[in-house]
Amino acid sequence: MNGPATDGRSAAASPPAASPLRAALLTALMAVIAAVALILVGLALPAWLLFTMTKAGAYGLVALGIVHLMRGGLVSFGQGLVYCLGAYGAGLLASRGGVTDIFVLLAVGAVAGMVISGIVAPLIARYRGIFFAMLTMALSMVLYGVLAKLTVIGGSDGFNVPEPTYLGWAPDVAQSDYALYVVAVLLAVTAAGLSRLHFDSMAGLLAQAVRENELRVEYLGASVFWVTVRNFTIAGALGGIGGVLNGFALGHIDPFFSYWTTSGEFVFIAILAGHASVGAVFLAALATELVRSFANQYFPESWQLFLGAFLLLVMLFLPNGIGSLWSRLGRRRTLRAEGQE
Amino acid sequence: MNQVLTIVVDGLIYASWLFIVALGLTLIFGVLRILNLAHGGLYAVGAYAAAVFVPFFAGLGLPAEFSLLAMLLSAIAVAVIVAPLLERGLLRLFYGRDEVVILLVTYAVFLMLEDITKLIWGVQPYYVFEPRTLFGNVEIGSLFYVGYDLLLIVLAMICGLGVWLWLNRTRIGKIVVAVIHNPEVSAGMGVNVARIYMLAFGIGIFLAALGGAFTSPLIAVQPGVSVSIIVVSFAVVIIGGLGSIPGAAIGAVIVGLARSFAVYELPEAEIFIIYMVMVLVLVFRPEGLFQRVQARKI
Amino acid sequence: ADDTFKVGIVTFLSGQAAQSFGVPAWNGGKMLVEKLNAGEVPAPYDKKGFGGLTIEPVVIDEAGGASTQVQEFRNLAQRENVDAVVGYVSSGDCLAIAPVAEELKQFTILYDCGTPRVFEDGEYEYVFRTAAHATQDNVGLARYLKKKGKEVNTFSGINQDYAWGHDSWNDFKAAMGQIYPDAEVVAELYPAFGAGQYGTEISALMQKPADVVHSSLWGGDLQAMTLQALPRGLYQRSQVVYSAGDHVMPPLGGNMPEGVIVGARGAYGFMAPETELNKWWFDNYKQTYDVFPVQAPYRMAQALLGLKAAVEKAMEANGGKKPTDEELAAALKGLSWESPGGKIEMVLGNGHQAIQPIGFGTTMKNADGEVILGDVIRFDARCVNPPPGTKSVDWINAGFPGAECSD
Amino acid sequence: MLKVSGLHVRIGSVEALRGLSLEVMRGEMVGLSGRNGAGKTTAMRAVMGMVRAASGGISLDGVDLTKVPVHHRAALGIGYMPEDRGLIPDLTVEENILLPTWVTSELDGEARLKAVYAAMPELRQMADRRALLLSGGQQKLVALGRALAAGTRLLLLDEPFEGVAPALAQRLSDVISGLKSSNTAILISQSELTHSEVFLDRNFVIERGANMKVAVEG
Amino acid sequence: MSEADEQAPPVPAAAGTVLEAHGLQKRFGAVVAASDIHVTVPTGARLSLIGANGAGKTTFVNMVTGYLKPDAGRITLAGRDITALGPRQITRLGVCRSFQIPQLCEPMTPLENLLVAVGAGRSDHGGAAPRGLGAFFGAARSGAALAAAHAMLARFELQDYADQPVNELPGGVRKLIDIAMALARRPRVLLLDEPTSGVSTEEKFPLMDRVMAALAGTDGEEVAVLFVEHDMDIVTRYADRVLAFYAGEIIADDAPDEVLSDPAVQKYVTGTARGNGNGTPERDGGGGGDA
Ligand SMILES: Nc1ncnc2c1ncn2[C@@H]1O[C@H](COP(=O)(O)OP(=O)(O)OP(=O)(O)O)[C@@H](O)[C@H]1O
Ligand SMILES: Nc1ncnc2c1ncn2[C@@H]1O[C@H](COP(=O)(O)OP(=O)(O)OP(=O)(O)O)[C@@H](O)[C@H]1O
Ligand SMILES: [Mg+2]
Ligand SMILES: [Mg+2]
Repeated sequence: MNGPATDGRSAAASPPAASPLRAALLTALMAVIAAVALILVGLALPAWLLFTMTKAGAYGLVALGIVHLMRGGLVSFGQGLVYCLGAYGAGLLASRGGVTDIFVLLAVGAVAGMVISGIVAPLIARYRGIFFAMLTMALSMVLYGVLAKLTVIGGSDGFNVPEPTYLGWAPDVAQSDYALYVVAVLLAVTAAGLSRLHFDSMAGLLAQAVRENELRVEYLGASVFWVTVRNFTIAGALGGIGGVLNGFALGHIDPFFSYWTTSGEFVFIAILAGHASVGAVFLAALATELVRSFANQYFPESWQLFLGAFLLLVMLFLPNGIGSLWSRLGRRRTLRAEGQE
Repeated sequence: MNQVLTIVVDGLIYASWLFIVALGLTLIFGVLRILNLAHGGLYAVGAYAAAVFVPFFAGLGLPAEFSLLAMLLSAIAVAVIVAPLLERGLLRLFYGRDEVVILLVTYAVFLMLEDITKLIWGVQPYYVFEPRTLFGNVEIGSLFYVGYDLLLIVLAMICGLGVWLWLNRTRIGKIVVAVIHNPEVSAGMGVNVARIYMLAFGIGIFLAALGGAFTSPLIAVQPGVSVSIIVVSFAVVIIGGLGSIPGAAIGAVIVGLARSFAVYELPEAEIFIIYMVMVLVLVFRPEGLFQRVQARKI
Repeated sequence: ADDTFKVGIVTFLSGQAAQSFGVPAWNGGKMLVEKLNAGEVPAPYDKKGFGGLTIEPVVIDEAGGASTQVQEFRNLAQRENVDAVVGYVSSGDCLAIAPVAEELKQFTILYDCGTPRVFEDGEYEYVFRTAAHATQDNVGLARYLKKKGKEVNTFSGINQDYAWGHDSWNDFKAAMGQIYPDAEVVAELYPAFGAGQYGTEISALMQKPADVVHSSLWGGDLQAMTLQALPRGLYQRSQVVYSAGDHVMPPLGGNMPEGVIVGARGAYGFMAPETELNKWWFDNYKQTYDVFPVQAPYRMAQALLGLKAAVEKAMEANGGKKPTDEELAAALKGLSWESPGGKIEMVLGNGHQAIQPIGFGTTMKNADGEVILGDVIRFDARCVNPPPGTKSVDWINAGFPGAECSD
Repeated sequence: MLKVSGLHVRIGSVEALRGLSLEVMRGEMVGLSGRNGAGKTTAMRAVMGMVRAASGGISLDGVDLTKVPVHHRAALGIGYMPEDRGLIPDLTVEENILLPTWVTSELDGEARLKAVYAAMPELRQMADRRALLLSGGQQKLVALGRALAAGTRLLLLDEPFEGVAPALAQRLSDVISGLKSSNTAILISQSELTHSEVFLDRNFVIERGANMKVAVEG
Repeated sequence: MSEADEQAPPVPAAAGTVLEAHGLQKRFGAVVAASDIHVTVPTGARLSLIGANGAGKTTFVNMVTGYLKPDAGRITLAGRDITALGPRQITRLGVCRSFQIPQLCEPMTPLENLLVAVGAGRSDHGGAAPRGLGAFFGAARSGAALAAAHAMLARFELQDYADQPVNELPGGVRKLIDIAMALARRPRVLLLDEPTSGVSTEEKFPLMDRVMAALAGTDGEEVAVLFVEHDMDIVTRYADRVLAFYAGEIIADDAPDEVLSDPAVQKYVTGTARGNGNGTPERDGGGGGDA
């Protein structure tokens, strides 16, 4: 098997083997461009949209976690669990412990999400399909029930968290929304870039193989169990970060973070986005928020009708999600390029 | 002793309520592989329909006994009107897509139903009193129970047995089984698969609506009644094993008894006892209590 | 525009709270806004609109949780540039909104939510609550029982399993501890919010009968619980008290059991004082919607009237310009005004939290066979609310120091 | 009687059939052979209506089959044995065989069952066993029986010998050639001809979705 | 007909036994799928498993590869007991298999399937799998793994199909990919479950030739191959030993010619003894199937 790399024919049939480093640099470059563009755009955005985009960033991160799971063939209907735990962990540290540095808090959220996922994952990694979805949902509902009972931390009403600081800098009110927005952009872009690289990596390919045929993967000597655990833990970290981000954007954290409808929203965003593109989750999150918000304002008594119809239409006409819009374009382009060869 | 008796009776009444709805859910999943989140919405529509039919029958001057018939008719009406619309008009477009996508489609339907019922019936509550007065009170232990509530247990048993016999002892049931396993080959053998899907979906919807209709005398029919049932009946179906009728029955009884035990002994834990049971069951029986046999793959 | 005053109104238009709170409140608000704009409200509110400015409401559904509500609040404040926000039934939403309103310097009136935590735990400049918090419901209830000479040796509670239910029950237990120190708790039940089925809870309450059964259930839950408990004889075995249950009377009609003690979180409806203003309000509401106003529209009305008073006071001070958020806040702070439910006084929370009189009654049939509230007793605001600077729980547990009751 | 002309079928991005034409006469046994992926299964599925024809015609005694829904084929007397057997594991062997007759009023269950048992007596012995418990080869036998139950005019057998041990293949081949006396037309697809050479009247060879040649067998 | 020696010279017994099954038993309800199966597989053996349908061939393969646990009996790999291990562990020890129905990662391409095969292993097998951060963030289509995947495709002359989704590929090609994936793991024991069933007559021999050639190219002479087969021409051509299964038992175990001339084998398996029996094995408890 250590023969010569490839003969001419196979090289023509598949994209040229880019060096891993070049791919990484390319992705990083795109990420930097996206980040700079978004940060600059942010300066011109009205405050409400800035906030909505920050929220979309947070939701998108959680949904990106679900995309990680989806690529491994699973969907979690209980990402509220990690989202909520991340938010509570960081929120309590901020409101009780006085730690307000956003980066510390985000790290706490990520670790909280990762740890709980790591603990739970071995328990649930052998489940598949609807059972996995429902079991995660049950776990998040247990957390919801427990938090709603803990009156010392606000019970079902939750608690407020202080404004975050940024490496010692405490922005005034006018700047704070923008500062958090920048953090959200940086997180989103970093997460998206790393996810892209991961999806294209051997581990990512293996996860995809797990989705398509677990039996085969086991018969290749790889562990479906560990792939699942790994994906779930990654999703946990992303969920925890999303929880912290949104919790501090809102300034308020409550057990509703762990309610099944919250988790359902994340799944919705992930499905709307599809798993073709890592950037799509953020767009899907933003689109959902905007549709909901405008529907609520113009049709306060029937916004659910609009939101439902919107979701149906997207699922019907973009079966592979919003992300397929541009990845389809991309594929067409490569096909054309190949045709010219 | 007395306490145990009440726990059991209360648990069974609650279980019956859950079972009727969960039965429809598990049937739809079993045949169409759809976990129908809109089920709760249809439960609500069933309750609203009863709120229309029962007074209408009363208005005709029919005796109160006919209100039971009215409730049955309202469930049938919902199934006949809504099931084809939903199954043929919408869900069909998503067949072959991922389970989760269809789950979300039904969630979107659920959202829409919330507003549609509001547009049709407004937000004011409706009541359906007549049926509950029919059977008087029954003394069990030292407590009075309303006869109608006990009737729910009978109704649940009729529904469960009926659907089970239908699937397992009739020819059409066997045809349904064939469609479950292999829709394409069944069609090749002459089975009108679309009709079987609609039939199963229709019966599932009928059961949801029936649950709603027979619950309407116990509640104020108004926005929000759909939410209470969804998650719990999901839990029941998962505990029992998706697609299994005996499973749904046992799941409902377990959940009913656990909840009623919690009310007496652990009121603080009532809110999550159902999820705890679900987690426990799944840890020991990953596919639920009654798992279906899988055709071998290799 | 300079001649309109844009008010964001946030209340439940879908979900469980729509029927009992959100929609009646908005109905009341809609009617009142129309009348105010037309200048048809009796004095001292007869000036058109708010000080001549036409009121332009923007309504938002409160469903979706605090996270959604913060976003919608920002949209109201930053995208719609409303002049004031009046809203929020859910305590969780109030707690989440208050700091955001403060940060955005958006003048905001919380019109309904019950938790005392907003102003006991926080301090705000731009946030006000024009309704009393829920402590008075349960203190008043215990006082009512005493005043009616009820003998209470045992009592039970059935309350929803979330903050509202727990807070209400804890307040009631504490107040009973003061007023009936020897009474014992028999059963404490916490059905889930929206449970729909209460058979088991009712059995539990019946098996260990108590003299008094307390419930802070509301809306569909309370109606279902009532319907299910009625034929099983709970109302014969125990004196049932609904701390905030007046709003289920119109829908339940003849199915509302007699002899239940009912509160409304204020002196509303049957318990409202007989003033010109109340008569006007009650009659107009009834005429428009064919049902008498329950607590939610009353609270919306007192919020809007308070806002009107504040706007007009601020305009008097600034020479008739449309007031800024700061001017509004300064005007409303410590203000008091007449409302259909009696006098509202912003005395707690450093002038940001209202107190108001509260009434209780017992259900009974009137001559026409309709179920109404009789035996009405109203308590002064200072009889059932802590004095400024004291937390409600501490105040109850200390034996209501400084309470001013009329007899 | 079965007439396929210029049939084109696309599956996803693949053009599985490109202009396939063939004809089967009453009572005739016709083979359909070709390499893997040539389009044999697709041709059968197209006749069954399980894949949509992009263009071209399929007719049975003049009835345009492209317009007939899949489930009406049993009533037209078409019996189909899919490549992967497609038995219903939870039903017994007899129920599997009877399935087409339950849903098609044109088929008399008892008479068909009798005919099937007459052709394949060994099916009677396993009548009460659930299909789940049969081995792959036994399942082939049952699938053939089920196709027979509906196929009074035309039988479509997709690779009846695939994965079947030689002894059983022999038996299957005997059963099929025993049908020759009846009026039923039979179309058999196969990637190897070893078992069927003996009884085929004609054999169509297809390659990449189109006809190559028609070989007339002895 | 040439002897199998052409492809793989018989390995002298002294070369040692790589796989051994002792007294394997397996029942499914009333069905006995394996009763007291004994098999010894020498290093480098070319072993064919034949038998009636439902005789227990796949069950045997499933037990050896850990998919099924025998009710009784023991399986050893180079002396080590692997009876209790699962498919993954057994694969890691160098026992790889292909499937009666190809098990591929469906909408992925052959190249991706093989990349997975190459990358799935720990570095002790397969060699080309990237490690550390590279496995997580380095492009999978690069470096040694890509080269190895392409080499494997080339070995089976599958380069033309490299980038087509496998679900759009013809059955024979899918069989090849399935086998290539098993080979990419560099097995010591290779089990092929009906590699040629459903493959057209003219392609059967080329397919087997490629498999054998792929083994011959490496240190593959050492690899023991067991293949389940219904086509006796393939059996006689490629096997140096044949095991005939019937009703869960091995009724013959010898050189191909010997086995194929055994009357029992002719009666139950190859059907060359015509006229008696109907080919469907009568098994114990055949009547009561319902569980
Ligand atoms: N589900 C599918 N998706 C995509 N392509 C398909 C599908 N099914 C078949 N094809 C393609 O259509 C063509 C014809 O396939 P078909 O199954 O009809 O061949 P066949 O002659 O029956 O082959 P075999 O002998 O392997 O059964 C092949 O190129 C195949 O890859
Ligand atoms: N998972 C299972 N559940 C129930 N029965 C099984 C299972 N696996 C195998 N069997 C039964 O065990 C017997 C042997 O099956 P096996 O698949 O090993 O046969 P085989 O020799 O591979 O046959 P074929 O040549 O048809 O593939 C058959 O009767 C089969 O029905
Ligand atoms: Mg084929
Ligand atoms: Mg086999």
